[in-house]
Amino acid sequence: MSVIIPYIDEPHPVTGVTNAKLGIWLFLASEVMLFGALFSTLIIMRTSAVDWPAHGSDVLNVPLATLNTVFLITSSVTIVLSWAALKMKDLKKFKLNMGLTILLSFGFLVIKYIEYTSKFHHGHFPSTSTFYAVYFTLTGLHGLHVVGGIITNLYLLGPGSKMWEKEPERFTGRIECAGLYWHFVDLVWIFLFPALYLL
Amino acid sequence: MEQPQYGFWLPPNISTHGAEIDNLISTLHWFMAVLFIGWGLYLVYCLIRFRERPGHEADVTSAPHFVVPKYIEIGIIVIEACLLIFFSAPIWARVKQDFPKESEALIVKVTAEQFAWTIHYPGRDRKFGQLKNELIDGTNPTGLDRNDPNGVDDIISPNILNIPVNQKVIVQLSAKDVIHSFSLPVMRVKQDAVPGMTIPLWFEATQTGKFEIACAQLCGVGHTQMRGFFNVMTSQEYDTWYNEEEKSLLGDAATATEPSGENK
Amino acid sequence: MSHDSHNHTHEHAHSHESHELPFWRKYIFSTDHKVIGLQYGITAIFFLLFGFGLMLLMRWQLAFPKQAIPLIGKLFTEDGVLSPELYNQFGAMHGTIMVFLGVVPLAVGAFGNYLLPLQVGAQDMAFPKLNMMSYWVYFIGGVIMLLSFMTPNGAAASGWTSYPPLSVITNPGTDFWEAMLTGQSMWLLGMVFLITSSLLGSVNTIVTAIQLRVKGLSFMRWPVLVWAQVTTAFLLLLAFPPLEAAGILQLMDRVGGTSFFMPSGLVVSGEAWKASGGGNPILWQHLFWFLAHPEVYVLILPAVGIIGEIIAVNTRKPLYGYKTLIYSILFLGFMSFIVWAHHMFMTGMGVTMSTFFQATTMIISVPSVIILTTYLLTLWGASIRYTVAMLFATAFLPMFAIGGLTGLPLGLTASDIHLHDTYYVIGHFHYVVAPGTLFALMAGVYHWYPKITGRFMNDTLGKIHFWLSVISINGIFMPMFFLGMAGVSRRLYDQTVYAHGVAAQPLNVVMSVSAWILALAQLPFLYNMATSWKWGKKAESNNPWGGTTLEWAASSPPPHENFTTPVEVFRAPYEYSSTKKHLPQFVQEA
Amino acid sequence: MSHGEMTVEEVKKHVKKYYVVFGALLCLTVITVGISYLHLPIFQAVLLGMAVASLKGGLVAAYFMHLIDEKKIIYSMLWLTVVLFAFCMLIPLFTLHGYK
Repeated sequence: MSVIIPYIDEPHPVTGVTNAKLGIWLFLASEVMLFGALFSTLIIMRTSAVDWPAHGSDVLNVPLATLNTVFLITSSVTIVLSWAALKMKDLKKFKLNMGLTILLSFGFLVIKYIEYTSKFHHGHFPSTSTFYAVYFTLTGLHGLHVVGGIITNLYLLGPGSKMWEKEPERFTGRIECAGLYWHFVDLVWIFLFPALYLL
Repeated sequence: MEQPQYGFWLPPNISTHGAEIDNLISTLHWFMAVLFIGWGLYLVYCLIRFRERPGHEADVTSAPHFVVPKYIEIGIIVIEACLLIFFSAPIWARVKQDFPKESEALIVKVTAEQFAWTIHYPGRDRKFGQLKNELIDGTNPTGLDRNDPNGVDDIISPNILNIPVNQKVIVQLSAKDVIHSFSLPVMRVKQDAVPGMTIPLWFEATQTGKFEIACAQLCGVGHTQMRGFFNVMTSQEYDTWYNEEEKSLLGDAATATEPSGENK
Repeated sequence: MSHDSHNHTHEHAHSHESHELPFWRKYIFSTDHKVIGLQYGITAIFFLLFGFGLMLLMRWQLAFPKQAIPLIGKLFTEDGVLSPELYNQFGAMHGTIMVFLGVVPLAVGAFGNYLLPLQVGAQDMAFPKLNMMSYWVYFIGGVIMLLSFMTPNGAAASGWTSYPPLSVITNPGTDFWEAMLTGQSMWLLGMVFLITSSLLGSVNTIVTAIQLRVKGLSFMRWPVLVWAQVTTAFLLLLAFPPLEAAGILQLMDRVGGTSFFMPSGLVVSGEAWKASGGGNPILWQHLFWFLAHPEVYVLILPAVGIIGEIIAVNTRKPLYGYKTLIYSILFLGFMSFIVWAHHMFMTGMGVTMSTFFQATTMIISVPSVIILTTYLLTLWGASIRYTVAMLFATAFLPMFAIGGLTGLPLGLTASDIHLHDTYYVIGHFHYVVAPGTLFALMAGVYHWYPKITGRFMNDTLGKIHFWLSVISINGIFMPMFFLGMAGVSRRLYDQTVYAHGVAAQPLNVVMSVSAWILALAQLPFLYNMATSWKWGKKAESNNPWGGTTLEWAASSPPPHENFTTPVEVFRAPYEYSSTKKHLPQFVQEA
Repeated sequence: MSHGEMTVEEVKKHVKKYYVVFGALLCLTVITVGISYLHLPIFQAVLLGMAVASLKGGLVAAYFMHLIDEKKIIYSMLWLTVVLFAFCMLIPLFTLHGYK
């Protein structure tokens, strides 16, 4: 079709960014507000709750969560490295790093699964107390974001990477956007981890 | 006690603080009317004078800079600020903050539920008995513990709030299930009843009469039916009513005196 | 001009190609912003009529309490009387459908999608596939809302505000699926879809407006509608997520047994509520109004933009104080984020907080007054051409003024004590949204119809539509102020239960009859819209009204790529001159 | 930054930075967990915990998300978001203390 949309692969001369980059940042801005509301809720629940555990570590598994933090931070590095690899025109290195990212995010989910099942096993459900309600809802929503990231990244690693042949600039842009999203997921966890597990 | 006259405008006001609110409402409406009529006249004038017609062209050459509208706008800002600073905020503070002394006031608990009001008088000891959720049943809507010494002489009045005229009343408002709103249109009183919170409010009636409590917040299927009765009595009438209630609760043991407040 | 002809053949080849798109790609899963705009428009009009229909039924009960609805009443209940259960459902769904499925999709989805790329000179939205997705996500949300009427206990019945604990304890269900298949849960799920759709749409709008501007179109040359749409998109983008969060939390409360909004010690119909407790019902109100107040401006800003365009074209004058207008719109958008708690004055808040929110509320009235003033001043020295669109636009001004002014007594806490949650509130916001926004949207339909279809709508039918609408709509909403003054609470199934309600009851009859007249008045409009598509008078020119903005450079209807020859912008949007009548943005010569 | 015109050398410099930031993040993670075992009073714990988290978040945003060197349009948009986020975070304050 003859519809031409400019600034898909080259930055706009005035704004200096591509469409996708502006778009992903706008999306992240809305995500900031989403988690802002959830953190507001956390603060209110925590301040007015009657049976909030004195330390999250009393009821939650801190070593596992720390491992998860490491997983996410590492995956953040690998995804930015995969972008840098594309910048250096190295598709193989990109695939390696992107593969690692996905692997690490699966690791995150597996550990999350272990945590959840052990909670269920002990009869702790969202309905148990406001602490568990906040814990399950916030980590659950964050987990959904991880799943979304995995799906995107799998696509970009697999069928999506064909774009590299014809439109390398555009593909690099896509990886950058996927990376921005993934860093944001990491960033949310960086705040969730101390708020739920440590304080 | 006569029926109040209701119509298409503000209902009669029988509270001490209501006149201020009514004044603010009418001042605001005069202000709004002046603005609207001013704009309206200008609009109609423009629509007629500047209609498209042969020989008439839009004047775009000398883009005029209007000064008057700027002053009107500044005027609006000043008036709004005055209304806020000198009327609304002080009235609100008086109504919501300047509570009468508890010793001088009649204190009642009002608990809202789907779809009724429970009015709870503390009795002669001026102390409320404990409310326990597990005691709630058909005959005890708020779960008043009659074994609590403070609760022995408490009077529960379903759906009817009786108060003496010219007596400051403090209402401790709460709800059992969902959010309701305690509204006394003739008293210019409105306050949401939020479960989990006890919100105090106060008022003083200046006339006797039979009025209504309305629920102003959607509270379910029976929202409309959540009508309570609000009777402002002379202090003699009130005492009579109170003594009768007390008698039926405690038997003749209780001595009949004046329960309505210590300033009587 | 050889370049031009080359371009033409080039285009021809492509348009041939696009003809070969199968029907479902061209009209159903289309990525063309114009088709998506029309899809939004048609769906939104359907929902507007549906929501209006619910209200027409409710108005029978309000005018003639507990009397059977004639002819169709038996469809709803056995005795034909609208039950309080149905009344509450219809009330909640009327609000939800009108706001989230009607007005916003029409103002933002339809007008935004159709006009914004044209007005910035783009060939499509920045992300066409995302655009298609936002329509279909909206569609799914709408279907979920409609399906919620089919659940065993009917649709959501806790008002469009869905205040917990009421919304959580109504038809709670005993297990996950039973709880899920209830009106309120489906309402929440539907809202999550609608919000997602809005978020996708607003990302698209902002990126398109900023990135795809044609050469020469600097920000200060944007038509006012583009400014309005971009501001609206920012409101949707940043205000909606808290409601999405709140919706998810309430859904958890309903199906997961959590207590985010449920305080401890609830006793529902004599039995203790089985949940941990410890939540806070006020939190929902904060999160809800954090969205829902900006939402009011989401409803009104596109209307302000549309009215600006129509007034400029039909007064043959530049808009007075274009820059002031734009700054007012931006300021209005920003301020709309910090006034939300004025909806909650009666929840028992203290003096500091209420004073803060009264002050911000008074401040926000200033840009609204400025917007109205610039439009009024534009009329001075004009040559006003009374097209049907312009009639609606002129009616918009006083109606919006009433809506705005009546916000004052509600924004000041002291007067709000008497007026809060009465019909006065309903009158206030309906004046803003119905004869305000909806009139603007109707004006927009009449104005851009020739661009969309290449044909005019019938003028006589349009004028009948206008006069009947403007009279009857005032008949509906003006009495509400008196009803509110008399102290009648809103959302009452039958106000004659109360003595003050009985006294004011005659007003309800006036309102209901006016509502039915308004419904009849829409028939010529719908007929006009449907038939003019094929049989309306042909618009010979691409620019029948003599407009100056870029959409008038495209042919009518515009082809898939909008502009067959490249366009460029040479000047500010509303430069009319007395000698040449108008200087479009896209024409180089003065 | 204008990533379009980056040379391989520049990219390599970036990669080095990423490793440094990675190390810092790991250290800070250890510190956060460590702090939690001190069992500080709640106020200090929250203050310290959130300070470390903000530092980590800042590093991720600044270096991985390249916010340290970004275009003006992104900044202006994010500033707006930050302001509105701040209003959103006032909700707990209003809910808990606005009713007195």
